[in-house]
Order: sequence, then C-alpha cells, then structure tokens
Amino acid sequence: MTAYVRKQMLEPSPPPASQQGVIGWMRENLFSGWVNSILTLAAIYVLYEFLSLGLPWLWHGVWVADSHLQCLEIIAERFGPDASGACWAVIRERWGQYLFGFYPTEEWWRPILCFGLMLVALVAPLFADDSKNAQWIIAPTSALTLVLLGGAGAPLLVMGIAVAVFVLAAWASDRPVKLLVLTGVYPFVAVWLLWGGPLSGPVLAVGGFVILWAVVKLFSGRLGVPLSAGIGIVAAFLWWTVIEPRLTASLPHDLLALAPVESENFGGFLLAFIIGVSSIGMALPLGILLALGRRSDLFIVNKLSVGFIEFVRGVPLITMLFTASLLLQYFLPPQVQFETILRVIILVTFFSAAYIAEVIRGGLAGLPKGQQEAADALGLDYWQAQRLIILPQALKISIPGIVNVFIGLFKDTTLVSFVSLMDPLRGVTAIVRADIDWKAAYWEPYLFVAAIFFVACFGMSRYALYLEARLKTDHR
Amino acid sequence: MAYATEPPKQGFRLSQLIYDTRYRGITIQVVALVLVLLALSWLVGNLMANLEAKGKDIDFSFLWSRAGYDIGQALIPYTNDDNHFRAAMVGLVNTFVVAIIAAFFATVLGVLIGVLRLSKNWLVSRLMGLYVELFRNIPLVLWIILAYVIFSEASPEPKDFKVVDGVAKEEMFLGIAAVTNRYTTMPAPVLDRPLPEIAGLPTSGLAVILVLMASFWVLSLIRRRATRVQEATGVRPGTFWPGLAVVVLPVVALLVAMGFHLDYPTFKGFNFKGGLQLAHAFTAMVVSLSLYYAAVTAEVVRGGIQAISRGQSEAAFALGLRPGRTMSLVILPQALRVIIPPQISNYLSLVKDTSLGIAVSYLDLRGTLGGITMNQTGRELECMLLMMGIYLSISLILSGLLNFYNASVKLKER
Amino acid sequence: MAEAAMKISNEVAVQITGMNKWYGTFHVLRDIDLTVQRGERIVICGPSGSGKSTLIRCINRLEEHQAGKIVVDGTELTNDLKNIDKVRSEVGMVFQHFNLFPHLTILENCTLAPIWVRKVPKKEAEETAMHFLRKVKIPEQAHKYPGQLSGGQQQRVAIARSLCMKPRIMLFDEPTSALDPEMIKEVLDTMIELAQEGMTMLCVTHEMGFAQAVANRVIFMDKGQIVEQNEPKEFFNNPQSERTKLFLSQILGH
Amino acid sequence: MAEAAMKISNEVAVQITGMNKWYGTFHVLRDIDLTVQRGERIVICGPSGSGKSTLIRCINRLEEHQAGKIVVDGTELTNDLKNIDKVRSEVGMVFQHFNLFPHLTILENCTLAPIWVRKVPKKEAEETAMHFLRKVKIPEQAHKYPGQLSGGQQQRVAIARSLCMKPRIMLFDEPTSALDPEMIKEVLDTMIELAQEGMTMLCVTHEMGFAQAVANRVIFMDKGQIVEQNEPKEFFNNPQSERTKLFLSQILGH
Amino acid sequence: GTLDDIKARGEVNCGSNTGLTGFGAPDDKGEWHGFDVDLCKAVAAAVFGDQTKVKFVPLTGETRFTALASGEVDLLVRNSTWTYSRDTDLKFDFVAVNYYDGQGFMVKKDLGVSSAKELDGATVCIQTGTTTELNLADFFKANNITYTPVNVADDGEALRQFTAGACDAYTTDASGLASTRATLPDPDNYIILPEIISKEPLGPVVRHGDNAWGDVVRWTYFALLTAEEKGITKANIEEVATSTQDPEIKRLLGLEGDMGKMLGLDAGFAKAAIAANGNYGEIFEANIGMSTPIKLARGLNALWTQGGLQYAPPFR
Ligand SMILES: Nc1ncnc2c1ncn2[C@@H]1O[C@H](COP(=O)(O)OP(=O)(O)OP(=O)(O)O)[C@@H](O)[C@H]1O
Ligand SMILES: Nc1ncnc2c1ncn2[C@@H]1O[C@H](COP(=O)(O)OP(=O)(O)OP(=O)(O)O)[C@@H](O)[C@H]1O
Ligand SMILES: [Mg+2]
Ligand SMILES: [Mg+2]
Repeated sequence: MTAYVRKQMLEPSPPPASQQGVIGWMRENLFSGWVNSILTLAAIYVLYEFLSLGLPWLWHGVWVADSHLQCLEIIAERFGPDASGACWAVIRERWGQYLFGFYPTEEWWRPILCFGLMLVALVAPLFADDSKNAQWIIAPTSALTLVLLGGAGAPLLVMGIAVAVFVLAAWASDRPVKLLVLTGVYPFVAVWLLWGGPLSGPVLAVGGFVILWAVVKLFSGRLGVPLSAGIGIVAAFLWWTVIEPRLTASLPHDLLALAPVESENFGGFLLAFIIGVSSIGMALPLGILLALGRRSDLFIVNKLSVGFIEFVRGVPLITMLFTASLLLQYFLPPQVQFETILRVIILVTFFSAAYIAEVIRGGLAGLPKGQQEAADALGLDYWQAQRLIILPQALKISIPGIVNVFIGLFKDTTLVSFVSLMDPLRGVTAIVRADIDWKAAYWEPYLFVAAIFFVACFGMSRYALYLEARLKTDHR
Repeated sequence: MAYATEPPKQGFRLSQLIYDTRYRGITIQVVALVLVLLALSWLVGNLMANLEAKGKDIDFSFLWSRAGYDIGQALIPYTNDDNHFRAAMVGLVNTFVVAIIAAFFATVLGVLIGVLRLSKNWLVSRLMGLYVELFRNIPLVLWIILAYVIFSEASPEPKDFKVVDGVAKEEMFLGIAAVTNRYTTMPAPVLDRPLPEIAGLPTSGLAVILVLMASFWVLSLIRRRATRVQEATGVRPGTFWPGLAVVVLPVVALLVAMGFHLDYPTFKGFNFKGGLQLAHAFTAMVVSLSLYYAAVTAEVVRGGIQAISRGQSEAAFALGLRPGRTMSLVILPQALRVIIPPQISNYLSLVKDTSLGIAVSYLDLRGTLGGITMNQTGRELECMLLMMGIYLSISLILSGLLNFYNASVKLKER
Repeated sequence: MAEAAMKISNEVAVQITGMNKWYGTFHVLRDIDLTVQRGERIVICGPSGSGKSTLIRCINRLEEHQAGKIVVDGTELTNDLKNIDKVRSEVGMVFQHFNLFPHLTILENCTLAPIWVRKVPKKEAEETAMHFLRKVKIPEQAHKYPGQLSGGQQQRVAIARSLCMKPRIMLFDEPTSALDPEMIKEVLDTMIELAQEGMTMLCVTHEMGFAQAVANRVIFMDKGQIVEQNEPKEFFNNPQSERTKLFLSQILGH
Repeated sequence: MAEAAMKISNEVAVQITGMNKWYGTFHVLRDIDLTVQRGERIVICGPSGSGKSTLIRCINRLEEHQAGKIVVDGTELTNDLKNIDKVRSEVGMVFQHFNLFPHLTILENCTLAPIWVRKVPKKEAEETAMHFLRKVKIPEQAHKYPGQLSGGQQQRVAIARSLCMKPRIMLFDEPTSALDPEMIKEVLDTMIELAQEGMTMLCVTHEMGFAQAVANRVIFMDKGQIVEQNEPKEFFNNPQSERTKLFLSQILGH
Repeated sequence: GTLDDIKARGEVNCGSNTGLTGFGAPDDKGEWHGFDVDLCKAVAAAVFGDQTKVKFVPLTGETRFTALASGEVDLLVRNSTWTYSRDTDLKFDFVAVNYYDGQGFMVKKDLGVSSAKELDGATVCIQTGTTTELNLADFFKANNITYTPVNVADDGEALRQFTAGACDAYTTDASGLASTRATLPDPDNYIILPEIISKEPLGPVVRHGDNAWGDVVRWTYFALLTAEEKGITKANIEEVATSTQDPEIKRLLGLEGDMGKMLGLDAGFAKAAIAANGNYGEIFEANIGMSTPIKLARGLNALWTQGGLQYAPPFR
C-alpha cells in the first residue's frame, strides 16, 4: 500500500463532446436509448398533427365581420374557397356579454372596481406576513384597475376614491395585516357596488353583524361562546328582519345611491366570480364549524357534521343546483321568495363548506397535539384556544387546499346554466347563438371561454403551489 | 342549623349544565339537536303546507305507471310501454356504463401519462405536463361539449364512406370502425347461440363473468403454487404462459360455444348496417370523462411514484434487483398505498360527474329519472329524493371501500 | 446553592388522596397519595411508561382522574369548569416539546394568556412578559418567532410564558429531554433559579444532578404507583426498594 | 482490536483507472485511480461536495462514469447489463438514510434479494437472515416493520440486509451521519466487527475514531480528486497536503 | 293569491323559452322579444299598467313545469301543450290556447323522403321533456316502424345536430320547425313533411286552484283577441277610446262598467294590455308572421271570423 499525495490539482475539464451543447442536450434529453427516441418521434408526430389541424384555422381567423356568413365569405375570399378559419368577430362583438352578461354597459366600472378591490382585500389574509408579495400584488392590481376603470368610463369621483383606496393599501402593505379592515368591509361594499341602491343598505346590514359581535363579546364570558353566539344570531336576525326594513323605509332612498341592477342581468364571468367568491367566502366559517364538529368528541355534534359533509360530498353538484332552483321554494314559506342567483349561492355555499371542512380538517390534523394542550394548560377556554391558537395555524396550512377548492368551484359555476343562469359557457353562448347572425358560431365561443378559464385556473393553481412550497420551507 | 355536622351536599344546580364538564357536552349536544330538529321541522312543515296548498302529495306509485318515452341507448330490454322504474334503471345502467368505461380508460391513460410525465425525455414530459394542465384547468362540461361538437361537426357524414367506383371519400379505420357525424360505428359482439334469458337477466354475459372469475381463481392457485415452489427450491416456475392460458382459454371456449363472432359494420344504401352504432352523447361522455380523469389520475400517479423516495429504488438496485422486480416488489406496493385512496375519491367524482351528461342530453339516471320522468309526471320531489338517495348510496359504498383499504394497508410505525 | 433560601411553608399546595386513573381498561395510576407543601420542589422519576407524565397532567386536569381526590391550592378538581379554570390559572406547565405557538412572536406567546384569561391590559402584560424574559435571559428575542430560536431558548421562553400567568405551582414534564446536551444546562439553570425563589415545583426529569441540587423530595414511580420517596441524598445513596436500586443503577450507569 | 486478524490478500477487489465523471458540464470526478485489495478497509473523507458519494456509487453503477475504467472483482463495469447485475450482487451498499423497505418486515427486507436475485429457497434465506440479524444483535425484531425500530437499529438492519447477499465488498455512504449520538456507537460496533472478519470495505465517513481503529488506508478527496491517501496513523498525525491539514483541523477541532 | 303576491312584488315572473327565435328570446341588450313574450308583457301591462314590470325566467323543456309548480314563476308562456294529464295530474291550468299547433317533421331534401311514414329506421332529434317525445313514440308504434331517438336539450342544440347531420329528421311543433327552418342559411334544402302527427294546442299555463290569477291571464289574452276582432290596434287605441260607440269596446277599454274591478285590476287593464304591443294579430305579425324571417301563416290561428279557431268569449 502506497501513500499518495497529489502534487497538482486538476482543473475541471469539459465533458466529452457527446455530452455538450445542443447535441449533447438532445442526446441526453430526447434520444437517450431507443425507447426515448421512439417516444420523442411519437411526440413530435402528435404535436405536428395537432398544430397542422389547429394552426391554419387560427391563422385564418377573421376579427371584423357582421355575421358568421360574412366571416366565411371573407375567409373564402382571402384564403381560397376550401380554407377554414375562426370567426373571432363574434367574440369581438359580444365579449361584453361574456364578461358581464347584461350588466348595463355604462355601469361596467362597478364590477371592475369590485374585482380590483377584491384582490386588494384578499392580500391581507393571503399574504399576511409577506409584505414583498403583497406589494407585488397591490401595485399592478391598482394600475390595471385604474386603467380599466378609465376605459369603462367611471365617474371622476369614483376614480378619485379608487386612487385613494389603492394608495392607502400600498401604504399599508408593509404590514398587510393592517388591510384586514378592508377585508372586513369588502363584502358589503361589493354587494352595494354590484347591486346598487342606497349606501344605507350595506351600512345597515353591517349593523346586524355589529350586534352579533357585541352580544358575543358581552355574554361569552358568562354563557360560553355557543350560547352567546346563538343569542347574538337571534338579535342580529331581529335587526335584519324587523328593525332594518323600518330604518330603510324611513331613510331617503337616494342617499348616495347607485343605479340598482337586477340580478338577472348578471352573467358571464362576472356571475361565475360572484358565485365562486361569495360561496367560498361564506363557506369558510361554516366549513370551520363543520371541521371542528367533525373532530369533536361530542357524539351528536360529530355525527351531524359527518352526516352533512358526507351527504353533500356524495351528491352531484348538479342535483344540488336543481334543488336550489326547483325545489327550494317547496321548503320555504310561500311569501318568502328570493332570486335564483341567491339560492344558488346558498346551495353552493353548503356544497363548498363540506369540501372546505375536509381541507381544514386536514389542516387541524397537521397541528401537533401539544398546541391544544399548551393552550389548555395556560387556562384558555375551548373557543379562545381555537380562535387564538389552533385556527390561525390550521387555516394557514389549509390555504392551498382552499384555493384548490375554489378552482374546482369556479369551474363548476358553468353548471349554473342548467338552472337558467347566464354562465359564460352555455348561458351566454346560447343567447349569442339565438342571434341569427351568429347561429353557426360553435367553436369560437367555447374556445374563448376555455382560454379564459385556463388562464384564471392555471394562475390560481400555480399560486396554490407557490403557497404550498412556501409553507414547506417555512420552518422559521 | 344545629345539625349541620357535615358539609351540605351539593344538589344539582342549573348552572352545572354550563359549567360542569359532564353536563356541558350534553347541553351543547341537546341544544344542537334541538336546533337542527327545529330547522328540519320548519322545512318539513313548510313542505307539507306548500304541498297542501298545491294539492300535491308525496307518492312513489308513479314509478309503476307507463313511461311512454323512448331511450336511445337501453342496455337492458326497454320499450316505451315499460314503467318509469324500468326507465330509471335503464338510466342507472347508462350511468354505470359510462362511469365504468371512462374509469377504465382514465386509469390506463392516467397511469401512462403519469409515468411519462416523469420520463427523462424532455419533450414527452413537457407534453404530458401540458396535457394535464390543459385538462385540469378547463371545466369538464366544456370538454364534454367540445367532444360532442367535434364528433358531430368535424366528422364526415356516413355517406362519405360509400364506395363509388372502388373509391370512398373517407376510409374506415382499419376497415372496421368509423366516426361519422351521426354516430361512431364499430364491430359488435354477437352471439349466435346465446344462453336463454332468465327473468330478464342477460345470462350469457353473466356466464362469461362467472367463467372469468373462476379462471382468475385458478390463476391465483397457480401463482400460489409458484410461490411454494420458489420457497422450496428458490426457483420460481414461470407463471405467465400458464396463467394466460388459464385466463383466456375457458372464456374463448365458452364464447365459441355460444357462437360468438364480431358483426362488422358495412356501408349499405345510405347508412352503416350491422355493428355497433354508438350515439355521440355516449362517446362524447366517455371520451371527455376519460381524458379529463386521465389528467387527474396522472397527477395522483405521479405524486404516488414521487412520494416513494429515490432511495428505495437505489437500495433495491444496490441489492441486485432488476428494474422490473424493483418496480413490482418495492416501488409499486408502496406507491399504490399512496395512489389508491385519492384514486378512489377520483372514481367517486367521476361517477358523480356522469350527471353532466345533461350537457349533451345523455340519458343517464339524471336524464331519465331526474329528467324526462320528473318532467312528465311532475313528481319532482320524489324523483330528486330517489336520485340523491341513489348517488349517495354509490358514494357511501365507494368511501366504505376506501376506508377498508386504508385500514388494511396502513404502515406500521412506532 | 443556598439551601437556606428555599423555605417550605406548612400550607398545602397540592393534596392528592387515593387517586386512580385508567386508560380504557389499563390502570395507569394506582392509589396515588401525595401532599405537596407550598414551596416544596419535588422531582419525579421512574422508568418509561410508569405514569409520571400522567400524574402531573392530572394535577392541572389535562387528564381526568377517575377515582380519588385532587385538591390544588384549596380547589378540588371536579367536573366543574370554574374550578378547572381556577386551577389552571394557578398552575403553570412546561412540556417536553415546549409547545410554543409558532405563529406568534415570543412576546405575544407570553402575553396571550394574561390578556385573554387574566384580562390584564396589554401594556401591563407586555411589561410583565419582558420582566420574565429578562429573567430567563432572552429579552432581546422578544420580537422573534419561536422557529428562529434554539431549543434551549425555546424552552426558556416556555418557562417565561408560564411564569407570566403568575402561577403558584409549576409543573415540568421532562423539560430537557428534547434538548441537545449543550442546551440542557441553560434550561436547568433557569429552573434552579426559580427553585431558589421558592416556587412550588413538581418536575419529571432524569437529570439527577438537578434533583440532588434543588429537590426537597424525590419520588420514584413504577407501574403507576409511588414506590419510594425520600430526600435526594438518602434516595440516591441509600435506596430502599429493589426496583429503585435497579433503576438508579441503570440511569447512573449510563 | 486485533490488527493481526485483518489480513489483506494480494487479490485485487476493485480497480479504478483514469475514471472521470460529469454531471452535465460539472466535472465531479477527475482522473480517479484507485486499487483496492481484497480485505482492505478504506475510509474516504473530504469536504462536502467533493465527490465521495459519487465515487462509491460509481462502484456499483448507481451512477454511470463517462471515461476511464472500473473493474470490480474481475468484472468491468460497462453498459452490459449482465456485468452490472454481477457486480451488484457481489457488492453490498449501506446508505446514509438506511432505505429499508417500509412495507416489508425486517426479515422480509433481508430475504427479498436472496430469494429473487440469488434464487435461494425461502427457508434457507430466512436462516441466513436470522444469522445476520443475530450478528447485528437484533434477532428479536425480525417480525417488526422498519418504522417500529430506532434509527440505530434500522441501520443495523440495513447492514444485515446487505450481508444476506453474501457480498465480497461492502460500500458505506456516511452510515452514521443521520443517527443520534447514542446510536452511532451501536452501528460502528457492528461495522468494526465486520472489518475484523476481513470484509473488503469502502466507507465514506467522518468518524475519525472509526478510521483510526479499522482502516488500512484513508483517502482524502477534494474537488473530485484524490488529494492524499495514507495509513490512518500517518494521515492523521502527519498530513502532507495543505488541504488535508486544513480539513483535519476543521473536523478534529469540532 | 298569486295576484296579490305579484302586486306586492311589483313584477310578474314569466317562464319563457331559453331562446326560440320569434317566440321568445333575449336580444343582445338582454331585452326579451317574441310571440309568447309579448303575451306576458301584456299581462304585466294589465296588472301594473306597465309592460316592463315583468321578469323573464328562461326555462328548458325539462325545468319548466317544476319551476311553475314550485312557484318559481307565476305564469308559463313557453309553447307548452295542453294535455289531459298536465291539466289533471300535474295540477296545472291551461288558461287559453294562444297558438294551435301540431307536431311535424323536418328532413333534408336530399334524404329523398316525402312522408313521415317512410322514416323507418331513421334517427330523430327530439327535445327532452316534451309531449313530442311521447307523440313520436306513439306515431312510430302505430305505424309499426322503428326509429332511434337523439335527445337534445333545446331548440338551438337540436338545430345544430340536425344541420350537422347527426339525425335524419327533426321533430317538434310545426311552428317551431318553421321558425327553425327560417333561420337556416339554406332553407330550401330542407322540407317539412306533410304529416302533422298530433294536436298541439299551446297556451299560457298557471297553477291549479288559483282561479283569480288564471282569470287575469285568460281575460288579458281574450282582450287581445277581442281587440283584433274589433279592429283596435296599438296605433289607434287612443283614438278608438275617445270615439267609440260600441258598448263592448267601451267595456273592454274600461270606459264603462267596472270589468277591471271584478278581476281585481284597474278599469283600464285591457286597454293597457292592448296598448303594450298591440292586439293578437299585431303581435303575431310582428314576431312570427309573414313579414318576419319565420314566415308563419295565420292558418288555424286566424280569428274565427276568418275561418280560424281563435275565438274570444264576449266581454260582458
Ligand atoms: N392517551 C393514552 N391512551 C392510552 N394509554 C396511554 C395514553 N397516554 C399514556 N398511556 C399509557 O399510560 C402509561 C403511562 O404513560 P406516561 O406517559 O404517564 O408514562 P411516563 O412515566 O411519563 O413515561 P415516559 O418516561 O416515557 O414519558 C404508558 O404505558 C402509556 O402507554
Ligand atoms: N444528480 C446530480 N446532478 C448534478 N449534480 C450532482 C448530482 N449529484 C451530485 N451532484 C453534485 O456533485 C458533487 C459531488 O456530490 P457528492 O454527493 O458525491 O459529494 P459528497 O462528497 O458525497 O458530499 P457530501 O459529504 O455532502 O455527501 C456535488 O457538488 C453535488 O452537488
Ligand atoms: Mg412522560
Ligand atoms: Mg455524500
């Protein structure tokens, strides 16, 4: 055995030629071994087939025409009689309906502002401790919203208010938690913006929640949270059903009023977003309760939660929607009537609550048992422990899952067309095609809608992935 | 007062209902139960009042009256003289047929795509990634409608397959199948000497299934014997060819005995005659559900394989195991534990999503019981209840399976 | 260490009589009788699974006992939630795995319970918290999150967190067994300091040095029973029961 | 330990000449020349990223080399699958993270490869397995699952599993670096015993005590090259190269 | 009753077709137009004096009756056939027949078929949840020939299928066939077969048992008919109102007696209804008549005075 000492350190040398450059890359990644080579060739063939089918059609697309027939004429004229091509003119003519349904054109700025504010309002819960990304969201959102608002011809006053809100948000974004106030009032502002009417409507509606909060605050010390919450809900209900209508009646109707917009004018992606966002928003508290119920060792509470969750998850959404639109009326007193869209939102809320409950249950299960024990040992009661210790952590773990539920739900909003709402996929398309001019436009609307769905869902799922990755490394 | 020698015994106080851990749980539960019951009774009360006001009742006897409508795709004997119950059953069978076929293709495709997505081939893995993202991020209904439109808009008419002067405008696929804008035609399995039907049951099909089950039982015997031989001598006798023979031969024999042959579609007159003609609603459902759930399955498969750390296969290689054996003895048994539970949930969603057949008027359970029957009889409550009940039973059975599986494969840990 | 500094009063802090506990049919604690005077420092040791943790978890009702009586600071632990709340706010507990709240800063960890349970104004709670953080020698970490601290620091925060509730009795369940050797000392030092100030302590630990230094009494448990208890010196040098001898030979031989 | 018991024959077990390996364009192993005699026990050390793992993984072709020659036990490693199989069944390997198969019992872990690769009857395989499990001192765990064992026990099972294939050469890649201190010893004891029986071993480790006790040769690698090799005594007491000195001062100073 | 609910609510909920050109469909502004739709507007005008106080709920063949039964809509005006079982078993009231129709078949000319009886073995597109489905089954059974149904959800989809060649024949009410055919780019390539295989009296539907509301709809409709009979049009109604001497017209327009009160409406209810979109004939001509792309002749739907079946009881 020999001792050995290297005298001269070797410098790294480049790999053999066969491993370098484009050729090396291709050998490594495309043609390593005959199986891979065959796969590569097959993939190229498939790609070629798809592109040769689709590309000319896209390439021959016509953007300006008055009817589908005219489209066909233009294509025949430009590319020869046998050429086929897309007639994007239908989208150009009708994009407004795909986005907003029959929402009055001059009021488009309202949903736009609503959407911009929503993103800002979401910053606080989603990026609570990540001010850099919060700013990244707020800046482009504000800019884009303002541009769109200008494009939609929003009144100057509105532009001013929007600018003020965004500046405020940007200022607060170093500690996004500060924006939670915005998150809290957003739902009411959104309802007011979208449906219109006097400002007193949402303000008075908030009153109910304030009462609920006050009652819980007052009595929870003596009666425990569930009981005081029950009393609070009754009180709030009284407010909404008895006091609020009287107050509304006594207030002037045009106090800071926006032109009212009827629900049946809502359509397209606006409708999809309203249903998706409000259902998820309302499903969150319900889902939390269900998840806690499912983990509870109180027999009846547990079984009720499990029963509800399993029932909802076992039945197709479409039957729930049918129930919402056709049968709900049977279960309500005859004088109570509310709009299909509201009913759909309620049923979809139940639906998503069940799924969210399962996601949150996963989050709760991911917490070490010690957290609950430590809270107990410090003398926190059950609801304090849940609110201060358990849920903040469990919810954080659950956000990616919740985003995924939202994506699923957002896609499922297309099903509301089966209960006669104007969803972007079938509802609006049916209306567009009821127009004799566009009767023959089959592909373009579908592709257009598909593209928007893809962009939105893909973006959101990437966001969920990013969150998941961040949570994983987030040992801190 | 003079007798107070021992501390006063505490009687039951009302406040104990809230402050005593023993009673508090009960209090909460009773309150919850009462609230739920109140809500339920309110709903049921409203229902009764509403039904009363409308002069309706809840009555399931409509199920036994004549349906009167036709169903294009009926796999169990059905005519419009049969009752609504039978129509519902036809729908249920249609639901299952689509679900099972789609689940089969989704599984096969999904596994393939999931594995290819992990391929070292850059192009292939990118393509598969694109496929998965494309399908997952666009609503399923849209895929169903698109598939339907493609079938009916982008395919040739049947008469294009007519041979004129030795040439046809369109060629049939391998000469036996064709997609036309009316239907998809393919060879149909036909039995010349089928077994007699008993009580409306397709006995011939059942016989085939029974024989298959018996064959698989024999196969498992062969495998067990092989394992015994291997344990004794170390060498495992080949099981592939005998196994194949055992599985294939009896079924083939039975089919031959029943006079099985394929009936090929041929073009006669203006249309294809013979063979199977599948309606577009059906093919569109199968195709889109298969492709969509293939994407979902692929993600599950990829996750499952990736969850088994590279160390496992390296350890197996280091022990001298070949890649094939490594897969079957080390990776798959572990990956399956990760894959199967979410996959069962996927199957569950798939079954539920067959109800989207409404988009193309596919007459599944929702289309018959929850569609035409509901509409013709005006029994919307009853039909909805039945439909929910059926879907719920399916889902409970599947999740029962899931729990059973989870319990049986749980890894033992400290 | 000045033994004189640690004085024991005659007041009873914890009184356990005839206490029994079962997990299902498994009898974990059998006929436990134990009286702890105010100011006493008791170390509990024994083989794994002997019920040490269960015993001290019963004292603040993290576990429910099924027979016998536990009186803490004059309050009997029954099913009455008010009593339980009272006891828990009198008794601090430190766990093996610290169980700090990872989503709150150190300071927030320490002020949470005073604010929500004791209803102390935030400002005051923070002052108290800083006081105790200074005491455990990590005031400068107050605005960090638990994940940014070492194990030893985390355990000291856990102790400070308990102290902020101004407990009259402290329970420790193997406070050092999840720590790297170099960190054990910092935590033990903190505990010793606490002992010197006269805090009533029940401590499950196998750190025999600690037991010898500060304990008034060492309790040896096995199979859910108290097998032997004695002053530390006597206990270590002159164990009476066979089991104790065996146990001591094992842990000291290590 | 009896140095005499470990004899080195003149047979060559592993012969590596002019071996080079790249990851993409990154040159991990540069001109490696190494001859291992049968019965030799070689310890490989070096800073992180220096290519130690890659080197021993090349020896049983878990990684492919791109230039040079590796001959193991007379079989050259080429793309020929038969050769690779042959080499792999002669060479055992123990990983840092054990890589036991969690779905199989300890016994099944140990019999899997003998049954399927060596075609040994099950009974015989189980006897062999029990033999080696006894040797690593955990026969009583045979019917448990890996998840139920401690880290040290798992690593010993991993060693036993390799031994069941009756390899002529054993490779170890940092076998103790994922273990708690108290468990390191049990694993090292097992390895020392193995060394004493004359097994040819290549071991990547930073346990310098182990190197001094059993190694014939210590190899120091840096930047993908063998910088220095020597007998352990010489290597530790009298390192030649600057780099070695620096490295040793770091790990021994620890 | 329903009428009170409607008054309290401030608008009539009308169940309409999801989109059948000429009968009921929204335009690109979301305004609803069509033969059926105008009847609804007339009812709204009768109740509120304002034809815009109406909300249209688009309903498919499958959902329409459930929607009506559950109270979702007050009135269904969506070419629904009056049948025995719908009237009795489904518990609805068909208050009138605003369109006399019959089920027919449309085929492509090059199929070479001239009678429905030659459709043996044909594939037939059909909307689910309609009476046509049942008639079709009966017709083929009676003639001892076979067919394959292709079920579709609505008219638009049926048209797409049919033109794409997915079915040999499309069957629905003859009026629907005509309207559909009219919108095709090449209507001449399609023929409507001569057989009318059923009677399809189409009319507005309300729930059973609420006769007050039923009467409102019924007499609004009759008011439109009477107006045509008496030559009252949207254009001349004001003038007629001031100049007329005909006592029935006076009663109709609320100038005499209190007919409105008997229904629970204003005296001028009929006037408002007629003023909304004109009389029956005007509505017909404006939406589906010969001057529109749909080009339907009055046929059976002419007034009884002109050899048709439309006949309004007297306003007295
Ligand atoms: N929740 C439980 N359900 C059932 N058995 C339990 C439970 N918790 C603990 N045990 C059992 O009770 C016995 C006593 O547990 P305990 O944790 O008190 O022991 P210990 O003395 O603290 O042991 P260690 O030194 O390992 O912490 C053990 O046998 C344990 O397995
Ligand atoms: N699959 C791979 N692809 C690209 N680079 C790799 C790969 N595996 C290892 N490397 C790189 O090769 C170099 C040598 O890796 P190797 O694992 O052999 O080092 P090591 O000496 O074992 O280090 P350690 O002590 O950290 O285990 C490292 O810089 C590593 O980053
Ligand atoms: Mg313990
Ligand atoms: Mg390494």
